[in-house]
Amino acid sequence: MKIAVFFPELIRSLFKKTATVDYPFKKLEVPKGFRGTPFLHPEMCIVCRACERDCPAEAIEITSVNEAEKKFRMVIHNDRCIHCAQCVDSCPTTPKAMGIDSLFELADFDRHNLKKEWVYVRAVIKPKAAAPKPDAAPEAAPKA
Amino acid sequence: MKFQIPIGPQHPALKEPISLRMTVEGEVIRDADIRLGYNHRGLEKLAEEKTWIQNIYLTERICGICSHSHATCFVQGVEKLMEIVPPKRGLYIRYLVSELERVHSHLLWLGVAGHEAGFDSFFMYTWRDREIVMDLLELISGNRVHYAINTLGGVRRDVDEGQKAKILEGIATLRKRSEYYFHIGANEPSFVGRIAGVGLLTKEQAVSLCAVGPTARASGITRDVRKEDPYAVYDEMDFEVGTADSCDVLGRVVVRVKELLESYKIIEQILHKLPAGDIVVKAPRKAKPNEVVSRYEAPRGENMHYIKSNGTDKPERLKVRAPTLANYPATVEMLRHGFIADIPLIFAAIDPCICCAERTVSLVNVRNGEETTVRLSDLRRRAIEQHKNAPPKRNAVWPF
Amino acid sequence: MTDIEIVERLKRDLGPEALEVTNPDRRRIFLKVGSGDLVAAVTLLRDKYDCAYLATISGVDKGETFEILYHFASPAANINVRTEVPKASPHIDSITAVIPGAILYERELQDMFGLVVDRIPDPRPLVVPDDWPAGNFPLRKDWKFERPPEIIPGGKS
Amino acid sequence: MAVLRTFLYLLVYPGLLFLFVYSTFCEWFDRKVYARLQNRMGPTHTGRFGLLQPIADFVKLLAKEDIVPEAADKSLFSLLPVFGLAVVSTAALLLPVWNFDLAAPGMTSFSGDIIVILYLLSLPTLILFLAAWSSTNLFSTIGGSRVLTMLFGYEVPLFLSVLSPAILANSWRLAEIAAFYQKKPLLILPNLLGFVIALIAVQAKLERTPFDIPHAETEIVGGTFTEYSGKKLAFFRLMMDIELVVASGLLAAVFLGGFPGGAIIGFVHFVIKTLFIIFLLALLRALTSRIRVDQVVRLAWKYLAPLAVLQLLIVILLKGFLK
Repeated sequence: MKIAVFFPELIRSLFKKTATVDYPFKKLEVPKGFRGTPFLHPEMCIVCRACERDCPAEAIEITSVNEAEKKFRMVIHNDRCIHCAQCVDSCPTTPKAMGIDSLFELADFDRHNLKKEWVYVRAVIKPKAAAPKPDAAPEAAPKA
Repeated sequence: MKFQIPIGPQHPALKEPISLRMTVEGEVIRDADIRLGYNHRGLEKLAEEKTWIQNIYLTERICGICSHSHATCFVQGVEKLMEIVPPKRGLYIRYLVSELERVHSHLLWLGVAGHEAGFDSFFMYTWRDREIVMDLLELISGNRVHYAINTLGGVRRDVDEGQKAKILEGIATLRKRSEYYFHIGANEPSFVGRIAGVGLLTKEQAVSLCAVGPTARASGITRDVRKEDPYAVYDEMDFEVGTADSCDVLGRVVVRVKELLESYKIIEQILHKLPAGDIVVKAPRKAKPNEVVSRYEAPRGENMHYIKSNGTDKPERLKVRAPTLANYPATVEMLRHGFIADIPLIFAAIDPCICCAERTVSLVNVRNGEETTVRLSDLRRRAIEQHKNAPPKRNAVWPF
Repeated sequence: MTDIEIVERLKRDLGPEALEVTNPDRRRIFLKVGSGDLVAAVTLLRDKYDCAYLATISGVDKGETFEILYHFASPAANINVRTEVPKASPHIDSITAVIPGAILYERELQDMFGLVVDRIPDPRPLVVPDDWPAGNFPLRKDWKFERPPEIIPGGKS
Repeated sequence: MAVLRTFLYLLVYPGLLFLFVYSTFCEWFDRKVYARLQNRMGPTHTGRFGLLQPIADFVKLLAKEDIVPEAADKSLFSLLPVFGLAVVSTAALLLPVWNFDLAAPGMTSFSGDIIVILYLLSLPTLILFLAAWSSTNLFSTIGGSRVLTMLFGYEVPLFLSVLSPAILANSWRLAEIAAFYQKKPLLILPNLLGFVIALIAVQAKLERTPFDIPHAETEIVGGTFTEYSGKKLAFFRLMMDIELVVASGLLAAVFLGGFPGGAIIGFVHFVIKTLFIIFLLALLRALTSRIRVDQVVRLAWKYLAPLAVLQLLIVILLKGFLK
């Protein structure tokens, strides 16, 4: 047992640069691959609804605007989004229609402002990786 | 003269709501009672309505600190149910994250222990260095808290060479710092005086009250699921189970620092042995009717998930046992005959994660976003009205 | 002790009381006993199989019956004792006399499934709120929670 | 002229105005040093370098709702913060900064003022106890009993260690003690042990870590201050700040040779010496963890009090030797 074991470290840090950052005035960089806000490349979306089905927070909503023109509307509720990026993983197109950027300062006074909306015509690109999965896919049966 | 003091559900020492009723006599605690249920989110019921994929993220949100633990425990079980075997590289990355999480959790705990003892410098320094491991986790997974790196059949993100080098560098710094904290924690007289001999839990009590994790290991029980029931990669790793037999809070500090050092060892081994190959295999959407018990050594002790499937894409039953719940009976025993001043330390020594331990009832409508604007004057008027009707509390129990 | 040895020993020790012993996975043993033999089986496990550590108790609603699983862990294996009680008279004996640490799990079981744990030392509700309506047991399959419609000011979309 | 001087003394320096400004500055200094020792920033944005932060906190607290509990003794509960503020401000007037004549004792500097200032510094503790007791909250009550328990621990070592330089200087008057050590600065050295003891005791008196037991937030919420809010809490906090200034001023006057050189140079002395002591107190705060109340009493009677007696013995022997 010694007295004042912390002393040298305390005195040393008195002359060191602070470890904390003056946050709103100085910002730290987020690493590449940070999971921020999800967004849509509307020209790629084939409306397979995989993201809507897999979203754990039910934050993605796809509705049909005009059946004849194949016009759809996607709403991402960022107030509910849990930033897991499962929608990006589930997206079957290549390149992916769903993306995620590194925005993280989302706070707002109104939940309305956190909604993002895209109205677009369904793309007809053939997905390379996998066919768009219908809801009860036959290939989803467990391997025997 | 005995009187009861309420610790919680709102109390500065508790970061989450739980109610501890202490019957004290002067400064000495005579009896303690625990009341749970302030933080229920109905996860077990909710899990029955979500698909396997969605449940990964749901279980991840059981806890904010050991988020990876619950998700991994769940995923391990579901992979067995679906009869898929994740590729080696995927497993290595998954348990790399899980060891990094243990490091982050234990550093956090060291800081909390310091804060509860009023040792704020220790708190600031440990949390400063915890940032290193948080940044590493952010680098690997893209998020600081909910890593979401697990998926059925492997992991979602690969680790490249640059990240590997950064992790090794960070671990080297952390090892040095942890040794320094061990030095501080074992030598600062005011701190040691607060934690040595406090919160005694004998080995017999620990066994009979089913204590888990560092709490049990500090009482001399070598129970670590990683050694006892080695899952996934742990039978290929060389590490020891840190124990102490002082049975007090100091012992729990020692066990956690030992575990930190062992975790650094495991992380280095994982990175050096990291095999090449895929990180994920494709998982089916449904699982055959079966049941599985999945065990996982979380930073706080053993996690156990009992998962039962019924052939659909949703679980029939998901039972989550978080380590904190298992430690509550032991905590009551430890609190007895302590001082009021020891309450936060003893309670913090089990590293309580209350939201882990409480997850069952689906009652709280978090989603019921019924928002009405109440003007301050209305609020005031309402408060005054309520106050008028309330019986006067003049005859409240006066303790002395 | 390997899994097969444990299974054999359990069959030998318990005799006809062991209704079913299975070993579906490495280190996972499921043992089924009648609800009346539970305490005896648990005592045996504690004394002879080093299973003083009860990990948790899970309940499963199987329609007509409740299935209750006591998950024990010993250094050798994870032994799960399964028993069933009919929904009509959901009574089970408390094992707190054998394993004191089971108290919280038994109280949780009472709250969640409406099981009656006989001879439990502390039967107060554990997790449900004080004003929880009687007769509501959330983890029963017939208990449905109506999620109130979500009201976001201005509507959902 | 004398009347004007007295008014200046009472209201400007070292009276209320100076005390308010300087005590908030000292709080800022304490917080900043504490933060820098922990590798943090401390107050940064209110005013230059966050200098106005304590004043901003004070003003904010003044604007907050002021709640008096139903069960509390209302008049006592409301009166105590003001009373405490008055007591410590009075104690500040006894510090020998200026407006004293070594030859002729006056209102602000007289023989025995060291005892009076120590007595006035003991009163806040009792006020805190009464405040805790009158708020009838359980946590406050526990905090109040801890205040008193601690008082029995640290008061004796503090008195013994502060009186030993007085014995060496052969005076019970602060100004004379200070003048004595100004003449013979080497004699400060034998009092070093007493200085350390007094520092620890002052830390306990000010209820700062490791002695923040009466309002240990992780144990008993706010302790003595649990029920206080708004203006009353603001006054209590100001009281603690002024007590910090007065206590460090007292230590500076007794152990570090006082504040020579009249109003202006004396002012510089005052600032440098008190800031030095506050720095030491902040360092002590950063170095240790909170201890238990039984440990405080044990520490005080097992180590501090015997050491203070030893210090007295040294001083008495030295005095005989010097003669």
